[in-house]
Amino acid sequence: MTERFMVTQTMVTIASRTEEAEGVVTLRFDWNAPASPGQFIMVWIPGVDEVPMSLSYLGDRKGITVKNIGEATKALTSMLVGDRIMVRGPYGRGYHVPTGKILVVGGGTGMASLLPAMERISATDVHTAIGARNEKELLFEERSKKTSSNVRVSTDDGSKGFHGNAVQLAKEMMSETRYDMVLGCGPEKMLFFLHKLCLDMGIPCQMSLERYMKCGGGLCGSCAIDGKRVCREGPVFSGDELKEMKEFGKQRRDECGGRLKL
Amino acid sequence: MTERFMVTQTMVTIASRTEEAEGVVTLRFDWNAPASPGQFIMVWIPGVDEVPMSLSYLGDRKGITVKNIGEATKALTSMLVGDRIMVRGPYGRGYHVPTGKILVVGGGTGMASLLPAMERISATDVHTAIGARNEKELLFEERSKKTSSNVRVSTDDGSKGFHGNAVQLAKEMMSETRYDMVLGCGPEKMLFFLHKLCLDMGIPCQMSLERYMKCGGGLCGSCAIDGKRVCREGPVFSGDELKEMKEFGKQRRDECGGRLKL
Amino acid sequence: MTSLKVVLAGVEMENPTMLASGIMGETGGSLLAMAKGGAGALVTKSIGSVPRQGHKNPTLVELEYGYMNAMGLPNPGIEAFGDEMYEASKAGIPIVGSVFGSSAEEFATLARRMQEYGAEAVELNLSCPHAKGYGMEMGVDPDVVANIVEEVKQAVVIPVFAKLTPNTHKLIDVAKAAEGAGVDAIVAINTLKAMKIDVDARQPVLSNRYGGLSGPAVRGVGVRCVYELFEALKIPVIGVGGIEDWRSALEYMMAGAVAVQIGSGVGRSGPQVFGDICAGISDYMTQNGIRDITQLVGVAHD
Amino acid sequence: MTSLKVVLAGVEMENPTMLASGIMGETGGSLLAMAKGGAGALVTKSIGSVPRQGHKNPTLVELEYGYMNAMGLPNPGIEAFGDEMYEASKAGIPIVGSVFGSSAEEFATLARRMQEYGAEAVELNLSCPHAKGYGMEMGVDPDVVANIVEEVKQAVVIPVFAKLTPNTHKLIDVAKAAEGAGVDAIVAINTLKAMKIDVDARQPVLSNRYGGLSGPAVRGVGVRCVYELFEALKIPVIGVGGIEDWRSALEYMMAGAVAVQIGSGVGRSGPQVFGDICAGISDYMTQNGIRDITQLVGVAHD
Ligand SMILES: Cc1cc2nc3c(=O)[nH]c(=O)nc-3n(C[C@H](O)[C@H](O)[C@H](O)COP(=O)(O)OP(=O)(O)OC[C@H]3O[C@@H](n4cnc5c(N)ncnc54)[C@H](O)[C@@H]3O)c2cc1C
Ligand SMILES: Cc1cc2nc3c(=O)[nH]c(=O)nc-3n(C[C@H](O)[C@H](O)[C@H](O)COP(=O)(O)OP(=O)(O)OC[C@H]3O[C@@H](n4cnc5c(N)ncnc54)[C@H](O)[C@@H]3O)c2cc1C
Ligand SMILES: Cc1cc2nc3c(=O)[nH]c(=O)nc-3n(C[C@H](O)[C@H](O)[C@H](O)COP(=O)(O)O)c2cc1C
Ligand SMILES: Cc1cc2nc3c(=O)[nH]c(=O)nc-3n(C[C@H](O)[C@H](O)[C@H](O)COP(=O)(O)O)c2cc1C
Ligand code: FES
Ligand code: FES
Repeated sequence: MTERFMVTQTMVTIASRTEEAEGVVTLRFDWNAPASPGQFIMVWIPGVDEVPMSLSYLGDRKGITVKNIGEATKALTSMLVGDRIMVRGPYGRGYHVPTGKILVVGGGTGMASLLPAMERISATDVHTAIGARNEKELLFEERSKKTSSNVRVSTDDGSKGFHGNAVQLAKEMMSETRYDMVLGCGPEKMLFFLHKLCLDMGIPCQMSLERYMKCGGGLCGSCAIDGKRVCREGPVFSGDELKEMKEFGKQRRDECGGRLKL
Repeated sequence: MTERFMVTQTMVTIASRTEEAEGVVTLRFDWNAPASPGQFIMVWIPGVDEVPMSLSYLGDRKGITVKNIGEATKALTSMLVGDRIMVRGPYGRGYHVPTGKILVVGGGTGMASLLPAMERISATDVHTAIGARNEKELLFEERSKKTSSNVRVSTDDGSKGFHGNAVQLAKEMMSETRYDMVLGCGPEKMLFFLHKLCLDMGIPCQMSLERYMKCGGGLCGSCAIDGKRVCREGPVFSGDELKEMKEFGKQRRDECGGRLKL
Repeated sequence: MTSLKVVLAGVEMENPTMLASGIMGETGGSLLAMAKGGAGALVTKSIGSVPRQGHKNPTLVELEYGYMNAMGLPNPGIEAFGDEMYEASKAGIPIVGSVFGSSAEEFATLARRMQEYGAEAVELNLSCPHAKGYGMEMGVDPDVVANIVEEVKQAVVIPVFAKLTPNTHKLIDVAKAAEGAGVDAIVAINTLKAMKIDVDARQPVLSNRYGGLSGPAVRGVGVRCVYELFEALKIPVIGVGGIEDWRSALEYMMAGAVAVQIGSGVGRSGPQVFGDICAGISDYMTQNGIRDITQLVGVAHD
Repeated sequence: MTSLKVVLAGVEMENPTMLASGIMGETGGSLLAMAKGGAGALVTKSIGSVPRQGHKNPTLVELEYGYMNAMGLPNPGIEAFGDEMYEASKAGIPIVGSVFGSSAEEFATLARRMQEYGAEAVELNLSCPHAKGYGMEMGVDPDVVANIVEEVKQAVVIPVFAKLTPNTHKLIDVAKAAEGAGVDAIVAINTLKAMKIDVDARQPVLSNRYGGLSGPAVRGVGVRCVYELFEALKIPVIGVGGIEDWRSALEYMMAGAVAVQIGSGVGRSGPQVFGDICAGISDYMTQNGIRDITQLVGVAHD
């Protein structure tokens, strides 16, 4: 009858805390829920808020990588080993882990959702383009190198690597190598141009989107993009699916369900 | 958490009807619920009543063997092929199917619950004593012969076989053969004396009891005997368990829970 | 050939399954997706006069046998909702505009706007158990409900449905008051007022503390309410609460529902739940020699 | 060392788990078996003035997430019940006599008999949803409830508990009326009025048509009621509804229950459910450095 397992809030204890970059912290915790790359969880900090977070580590010791941008993420990035959070999930449809020559493009905390996918890809050649505003905000360069034969970095201010954005870097890499698939996660404007690029070059792609999420469980519709639930049919969509979306790259919704220009 | 599967009313269609003896009819129907020998089901005849019935056939084409003694059993014994009944279950703890030399003692419709146990016993020697008031009410003699090397019959009026009751017959058989286990099902007075006999002879036994059942599902307590639920901890109890029961053979309960002398 | 067509207070539907209010009903795109899933009609999220964020997260608890939610009636407001109605209308099936307000006048104004937007009926949410000053707080008082219904009936020409709460022993009194005031159909049930406490966090999970229970857990309560309403009323009843397969849909229809709404079932089984239910009902009808689904409405009454 | 002891309106219990009324509470032997399972106290089946068969079968529907029952208050009558009380008293733990009646006088007479039989408290069933003329029909009216409580309080010296129905929006009004009339504790909740229709039989399954929903399905409603009662009352609250493990027991206690009752859990998990719950609570307390269970009562309130 039901299409998936029931998920309920579970308490987990922070087992490790790593500062990945300025304002970005990875929290690891033991939790043996089955999960696949690209899935996310709802993280409840009692008394504060509950927010969606991609799983940046799978396996029994899972992890999330949080960028401090507001109240909930501030609380999370301030957590110490031994602190407790409540999680539910994992939710959503993640990456269809591809084979062949792969280009992974991550902007901001986007790498958090991409790394588990990279680490599941076996016997293929993976290249990676990581975008950041500046060197200090650069994320997961070292971890990427473990699964990627070619890791390149772009910064908006040129403080490290390629001077420009991740899509420009990806374009350069795509002109050098013929990839079978591009995986992307990051700000939607970046994904929008990356998707365009992949369409132009005729390369299949998958992108992970973000929308305001209330229930996280496929019920309320607050995360809808063109009638698709980002929390259920997404967060990862194929290039073909994205092509059909009028709202992709153009519009999101506020907490009331009102339309916002991107 | 829960100690068993949830069971809910299911509609089944009568696939065959056999008159076994005067006023006793076997109804077979296709129903693939897992069941073990000695378990019973609750049979609902919409608009009439819901009553407990032992399964006289296991496997995918199950069966019940009903003796017409009142409203519900009259409706059941009048059913024809194609008619529908609602069943739920199977419920209860049946026979612990034994090995060795076994004596099976059935009185009245008691054989209905015993036959599936006999048919599960492999590579052992089974003897059977069937008691009936008279020849016309004699049940399952032929079917017993398929699994039993020695089938004997008693009738109260001497119209067939041993003249006397099933316990007297059993006593005779037990004096001839040393059994490892006695299985019994029938009127409680018969079981009471059979149990006594087994105790006296030092032979382990199992007996299937009947009590007024409302819920059938281990909840209401209407079927309680000395605090044990006949529908859950029973209907089959071991000789040792029966020994501890003050009410066995002495007292049952009416629909109100009031005490009745047996 | 079996026919699943029903006419609900004048609203013609290809089949008796409707999307329940509050589930995937906030955007035009979502409503279209539900139509694609096979729904016979769509009820929008309950819309108020102004934009509303609803309660803070957590707003949902998932249970084995349903959900507990305290969304708090988030909605973009009636003004902005016109765009969504316009998009949803492309589905080509009836759209029912659900509205909530704190006075009869507010309900009437909202209903008129929904009519302007092309809604084929309006549903009055008199039953939300977790938004202060709205819903259930008014929906347990027969006089208040009668007054709201009267005002709304004067304001619109489309049929008016009243959605009632089961969290009262006065369900029948309230429904009769609504019927007396001219309402065209009763929708039952909304969620049961409930709470989940997490024993590790030692506090209620929902930020609003109180929420509404839905899904299979409440099915028996909903069926009972529909059965009682069918006996007490002359107007049609729409059943909702824990429907997620053809059996549970038929259970409601046999209790007396002319149509059924599905909310939690969309979350548990996906948008194709509507089509699946219709296929199952069709099979049942074929096997039982029933041509017209309306023959089954209320058959569980002697 | 952790202590699970609680004192409930003067009744001392080794642990806070109690057998709920109507489950294995009709015979002395059954009550003893529940004591052996580890219960801290036992509530009897609700007993009336005369023997009563209850409704005809079917009286039970099993659900994945609970039960629906319409037993119809079968009981051997107060006269015959003396023998059962005598036997049950051998358990050495408090026995609470549950009674139902159709007038304040009847309740008072029954309560006095229970006191004579050695009950350490009496529980008034003001909440059965499926027996005509009893229970819930009276239990939604604050005046009626206050009147019954007053009469009973005059008739007995043992503590008096009032068991209330959640099938009303007036729960708090009724509870306050009972408190005002001197009741010693409130028990919540009884079952939710519900119905199951079988689509093959095309009729309600329960012979009484209406029944009461219990088990995990109703847990959220029960927790909410206890939470509300804890905020509104000064007297202790006893929680019941869908408890079947230590987590659900603690959920009720954190909501404000001083003790909990278990009904459906006995059917779903067996009589050892009491002992299992106590063991789980003890572990939780040890892990969280809590010595005395009463420290956890009501902690979910800010
Ligand atoms: C599927 C998914 C995966 C995500 N993965 C990560 C991740 O791995 N690492 C990471 O740092 N961030 C991730 N985010 C974003 C993260 O959820 C927001 O940064 C966080 O919710 C901000 O909350 P706040 O209270 O700190 O900020 P606020 O000040 O409350 O809000 C700032 C902005 O954050 C966003 N936001 C707030 N609440 C929500 C919500 N409930 N749902 C979605 N967005 C919200 C909104 O855009 C809002 O304007 C993910 C979001 C989604 C939808
Ligand atoms: C575990 C168990 C297994 C049984 N197996 C069989 C079987 O295989 N074949 C068979 O013919 N009979 C069996 N019975 C007995 C059968 O349930 C009764 O004969 C039947 O309920 C009588 O119903 P009635 O309406 O025809 O008679 P009624 O006139 O209603 O009652 C006659 C007598 O039947 C008994 N009875 C009635 N209702 C119930 C009930 N709900 N629970 C228990 N006893 C009841 C009572 O002793 C009553 O006095 C079994 C009973 C139990 C408890
Ligand atoms: C997440 C969620 C949001 C809801 N929002 C509304 C709403 O805005 N208006 C309304 O009338 N009912 C609302 N409801 C109630 C449903 O429409 C429905 O009455 C209830 O959930 C029972 O049906 P179900 O079991 O099919 O979900 C909501 C229910 C859920 C689960
Ligand atoms: C079979 C059954 C019989 C019941 N009989 C009574 C009763 O006689 N008196 C009473 O006050 N409550 C009765 N109840 C209600 C329970 O005591 C309890 O309030 C309710 O079932 C919720 O708890 P649970 O989910 O643990 O079962 C009965 C419940 C069931 C399931
Ligand atoms: S957040 Fe995706 S449907 Fe609710
Ligand atoms: S019939 Fe055995 S407990 Fe109800």
